[in-house]
Amino acid sequence: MARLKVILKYVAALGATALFVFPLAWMFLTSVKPRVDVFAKPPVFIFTPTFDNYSRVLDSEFMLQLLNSAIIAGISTAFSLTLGALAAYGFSRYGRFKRVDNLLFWILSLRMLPPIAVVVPFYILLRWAHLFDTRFALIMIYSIFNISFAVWLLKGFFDEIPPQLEESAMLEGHSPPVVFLRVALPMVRAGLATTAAFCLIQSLNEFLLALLLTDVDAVTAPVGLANFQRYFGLEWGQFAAAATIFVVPIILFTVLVRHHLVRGMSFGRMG
Amino acid sequence: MPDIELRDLTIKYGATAAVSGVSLDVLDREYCVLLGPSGCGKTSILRAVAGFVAPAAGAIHIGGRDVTRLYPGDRDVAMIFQDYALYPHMTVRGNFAFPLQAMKMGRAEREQRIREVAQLLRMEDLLDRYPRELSGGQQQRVAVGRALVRRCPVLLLDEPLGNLDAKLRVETRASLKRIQRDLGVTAVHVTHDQIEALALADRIVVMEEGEIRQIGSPEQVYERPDNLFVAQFVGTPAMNVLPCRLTREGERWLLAGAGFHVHVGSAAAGSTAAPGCVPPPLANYRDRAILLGIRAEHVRLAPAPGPDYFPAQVYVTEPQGSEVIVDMQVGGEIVRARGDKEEWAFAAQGQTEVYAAFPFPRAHLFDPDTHRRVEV
Amino acid sequence: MSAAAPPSAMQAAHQRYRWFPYALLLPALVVLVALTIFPLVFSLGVSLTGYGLGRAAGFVGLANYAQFLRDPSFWLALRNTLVITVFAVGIEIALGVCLALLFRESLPGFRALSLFIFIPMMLSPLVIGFFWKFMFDSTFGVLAYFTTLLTGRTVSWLTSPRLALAAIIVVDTWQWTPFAFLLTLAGLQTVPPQLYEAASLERASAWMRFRRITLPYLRFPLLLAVLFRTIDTVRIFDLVYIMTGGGPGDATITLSVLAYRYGFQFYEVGRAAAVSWLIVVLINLLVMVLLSFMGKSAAATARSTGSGRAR
Amino acid sequence: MRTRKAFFALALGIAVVVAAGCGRRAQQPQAHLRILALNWPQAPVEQRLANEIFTPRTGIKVTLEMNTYDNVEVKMKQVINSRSSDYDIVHYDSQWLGQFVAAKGLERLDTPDYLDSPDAEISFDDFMPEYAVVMGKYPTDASEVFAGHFDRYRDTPIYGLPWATGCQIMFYRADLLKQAGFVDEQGNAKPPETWPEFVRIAKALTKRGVRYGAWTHAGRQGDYITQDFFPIMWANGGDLWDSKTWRAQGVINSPQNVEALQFYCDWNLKHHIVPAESANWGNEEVFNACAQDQAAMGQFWATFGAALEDRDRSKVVGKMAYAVVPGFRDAHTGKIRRAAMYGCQATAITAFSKQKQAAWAYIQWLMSRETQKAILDDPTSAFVSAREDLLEYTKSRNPRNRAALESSLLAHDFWNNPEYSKLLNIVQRELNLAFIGQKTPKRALDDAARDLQQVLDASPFRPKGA
Repeated sequence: MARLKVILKYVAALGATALFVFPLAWMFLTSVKPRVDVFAKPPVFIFTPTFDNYSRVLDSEFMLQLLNSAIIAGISTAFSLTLGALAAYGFSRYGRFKRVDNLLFWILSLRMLPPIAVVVPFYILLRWAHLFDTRFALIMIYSIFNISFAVWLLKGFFDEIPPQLEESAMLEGHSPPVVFLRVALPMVRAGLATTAAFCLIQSLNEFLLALLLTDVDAVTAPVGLANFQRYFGLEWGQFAAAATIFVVPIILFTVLVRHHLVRGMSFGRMG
Repeated sequence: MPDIELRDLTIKYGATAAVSGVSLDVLDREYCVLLGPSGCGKTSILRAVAGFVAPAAGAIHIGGRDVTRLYPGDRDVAMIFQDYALYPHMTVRGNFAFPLQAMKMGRAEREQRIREVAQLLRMEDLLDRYPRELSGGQQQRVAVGRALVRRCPVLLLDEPLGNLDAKLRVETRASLKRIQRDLGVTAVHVTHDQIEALALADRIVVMEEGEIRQIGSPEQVYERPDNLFVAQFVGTPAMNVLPCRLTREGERWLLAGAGFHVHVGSAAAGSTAAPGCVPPPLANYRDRAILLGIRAEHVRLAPAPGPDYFPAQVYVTEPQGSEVIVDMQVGGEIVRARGDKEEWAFAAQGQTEVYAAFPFPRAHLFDPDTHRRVEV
Repeated sequence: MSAAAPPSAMQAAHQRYRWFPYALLLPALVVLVALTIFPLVFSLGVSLTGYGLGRAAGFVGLANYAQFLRDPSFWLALRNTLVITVFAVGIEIALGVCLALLFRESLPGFRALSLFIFIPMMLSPLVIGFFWKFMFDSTFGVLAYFTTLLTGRTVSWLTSPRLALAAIIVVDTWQWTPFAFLLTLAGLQTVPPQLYEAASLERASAWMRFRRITLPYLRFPLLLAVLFRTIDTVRIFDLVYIMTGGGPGDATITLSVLAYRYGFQFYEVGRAAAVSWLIVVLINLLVMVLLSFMGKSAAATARSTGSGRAR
Repeated sequence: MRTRKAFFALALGIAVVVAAGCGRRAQQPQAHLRILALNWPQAPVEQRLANEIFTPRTGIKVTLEMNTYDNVEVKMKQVINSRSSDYDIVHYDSQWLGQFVAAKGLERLDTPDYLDSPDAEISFDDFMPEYAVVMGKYPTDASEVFAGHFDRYRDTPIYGLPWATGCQIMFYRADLLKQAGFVDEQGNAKPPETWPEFVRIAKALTKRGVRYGAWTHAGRQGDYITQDFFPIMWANGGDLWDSKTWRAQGVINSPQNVEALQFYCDWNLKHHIVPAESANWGNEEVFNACAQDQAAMGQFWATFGAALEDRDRSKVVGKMAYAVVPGFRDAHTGKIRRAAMYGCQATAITAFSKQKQAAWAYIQWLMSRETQKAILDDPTSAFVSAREDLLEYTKSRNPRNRAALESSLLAHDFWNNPEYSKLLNIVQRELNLAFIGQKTPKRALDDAARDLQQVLDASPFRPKGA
């Protein structure tokens, strides 16, 4: 009976995983299919794999766009995490006033802005400031969304730290900044990893703003992916190969921080 | 001189006052215990001394220095927290070193200090462990060590034994006291456990509802409680309190309640007071209601009637090692008595009809309105 | 402890470090204000004008907003947006909880499997949109191929008004169930195991165990999932734009697609800004409702876990 | 104290990052033309030729920034709206012209600086007027132009020159038609001459689960369904509006248009000769349907024929044949009336360019006989030149080009006034709904007429006399 239950659980788990993985597997298969087989009907599962698509993508400007994405997402995440952690700590420790609550809501509401609402003014602003098509511009703009997200997520983590730890450190003669850096911050490592993961994912995948606020130098990977739409249609093989190349680092990062990710999301409330 | 002086201290959280107008002097090298039920304001006082809450009014002086508005780190005070507040991301060594780093102490000296503390607490071999790898008792010792490592003249303890099991608590209690005495620090200890308070304190401050109810040595607090609250809060089981009236019966004064009576100056207790003499404060209560308090260990039991003994129905008996606690009904009230198991074997063996007596010299009398002690 | 939570030690007024809270809050606030003040003022201002490509930018007051409130496609977009949000977020949460309950078992291999499930939310919606559109296509798509094999009929996912909306919900669910899954899995770790032991002694049914023990611990992470998923789903754009372009007809048009249409196809910047602000208002309303729930449940969780985290 | 300094250092660091980022973008080297280009197959060829010939000859660097059709439209509007000088040359589709001219985004070319200069190496008359007038001059009335009245626009301002030339032509699988017995006297496959014939053949070619007899792109996105329906509508004698009076009501929902739409929707709803999913199809899906042997014939852009001959992409190499699109036979005259969908893009100088003379030099080079011929010579370009003096050469390149150039005489186009995108959006929505059977053709066209008329009436661009 117990054995049957375990088997059933495996079946359910494998089934669920298959549902989530199948489209990804299909994407990968597409990336190694000969072009003419991509749309074959019935779908082709057995074929001689080709890595032409990968070599073509590796030689293309997509790699530069990938680099742009990495730089933009990386710096924006680091920057947002720094400011976000400071502010989240501030809101957590000093945020017991109604007015501060409103401030916090205002910060959240920045994340609610549809990109369409701000893209035209940003376009005008960036032109005026000669920042159009720079990585710096995208870094700053993504930081709006990332800071807002980081403040909200990290505040939850800081709220969970037992106050005695900080009190103890203060009593021992450490100033509040040291208490923050050496006691509070190390305690929310899981939170920082989680927040970083989500900020990275979001900044790497943003499309509309990147499309409209760049043209050559700062083009990011999602825009590059969209540019695999050629006259005759999407270059599915290269598109899939590029998407695979694009997502692998994110997956690796997630594998690295997976422990933090699960724990992180529980706001440090683990036993 | 690291004496601590609180003057008219008031602490408010929002509109509610947690502490109102408390004044207290803790003497140099004294072990002072703040005792009271939860919510009585004792922790707030400790936190104010540490600098974690700003008092709404009043002042705090430590060693003659006004520290009321000082940053906690500038007060030269150490503290042991109930949950120990160990830094989970640092080893034991790191936990010890962290306070010293704030003192900008040289590396060699720091190591020296850490070694000393580790020796004192017999935990040299635990220095490289993380707190989560330690048992509860070991964690508590780390907390003590971290508080001592800075050699502050003032040590604050917030329920430091609350998370330990009973056996460990007794052991640790003793070592705390020893360390305090050896190092000559002034200690302020907060607890709701009166046994802990009685065991440790040079002086106990009993608090209730943000105010001090009594300050005194453990003996004073136990034997001469100033008021009904202190009387009932200190001691286990809690003091029996029974309403009665003071009447005069011929030559003798009598405290008579439902189902019991006590002769003032009753010889049953071997009193030296002559019959017919009543101290003046008590005399004021003639023919008035008064509250009689008697600790369980002072209640006498006998298998058969005797002078000043009255009948009681045994309800339940709880053997406690060599002693036994007997719950019985006297009049309409439950009275608990504690005595030697052998001596009271009759009660433990199922006899429900017994005879009890409250020896007058052991009785505490309280005003039913003010709950203040009536001196005998 | 008194009824009012005591303030944190950080907050006790210490003259020496009075600058510290400002040092914490100001950098983020200054950066956010500096970055958003112009775009916000501009887009609010422009939403009150007829500004557009080759059009005079006269002040029109609230006419742009009024125009949308009269426009049936706005109401259709609002309805679709809400339908997608309610169903997608609802299914994501339900599925996420089910998966998390399954994967909490520490059977060998489950950890590795759960990592695979996290992957969809890391992909760009652009990639997902293209791939699912391709898979749904009844002529070439592998998904349609299998549905045909199974049902014997051709299912036109993206060209029937109902199914197209469902298809979008399916894809959004596929991408974001992992998010709810992750949060729930994390939330489950916070449930003290002794509670289950106690419950098994009391012979509580599985459902009762879930309702009485597990759910209270999941309320906070789930509300967080709902909060962020709602914010993002109300703004849903890439998926719809790529998969159906709002079609068939306007059957899958959402508020963001409508805003895009006005902003970049008609290039009527004023009207696009007005729709965008209506989206902001809608999200704000939803979030305020959610936060008021969250405030209550956070307090409830604090009480039930009894860890005194009510700071 | 130390930590306090550290915090200020952090603040300073942030300030420095911000300040550094604000530094101006490095100045472009002199004379570097940037072109906002469509990613048509001819664009890479053009880039190559520019690098090989134009830049060495003039020292002017050229970058074609190739974007998808949708993105070019969005970016163009963005550029013109913000009067950006980022791009010197832009490509535009004929329908956008009105919008861009109204926004004063394009440089007028019939001026002494450009075409009217005595030094001009090219002339507007070098190009076939069937293509050049609608895409280059504004304002024009498409119905007059396609009726051949080019002379009426002799003095109309010129904004662009033909960059890409194309028409929807009839693609058909010669092998399948032959197999099914649709042959002429010589035994060659005989493509349908009329639309009813098209349906008849398609029904014969449709094999459940194997292949559809026809295809169509009836998608809601872009202008797909409109592209495929309008030629049928025009061939049936209808029109989409009256360009003189700005009236759509009573025109687009005329009885013959309702009839035409019913005819078109029946492909999907009654005859099932096209996949139901084609209601969400665009060029890509139609191309794949052809290339994967999933559908046998239909209207399509001539350019796509090039890729069908590429074994890497296509399973029907050598099997596809091309003709002009079918029409309807007039009951009285017995003559077949046909209409073809016009699809041409022009190249223009932006009004905000800071290097207009360099841009003009480039356009003259690009439009020259020599360069156009060079592009034609590269088979990957799938190019059809609009130059009159290359007409025979272009036709001789391949049968697609021939069909395209013959179709250009039958071409019709959309509105090109500034309200184009709104008008298109309405028509797309209603046609799409009719195609999937959500609305009857009558109702769809009535609703379209009502909404179109609303837009037209409210338009600030409506001519006074209309």
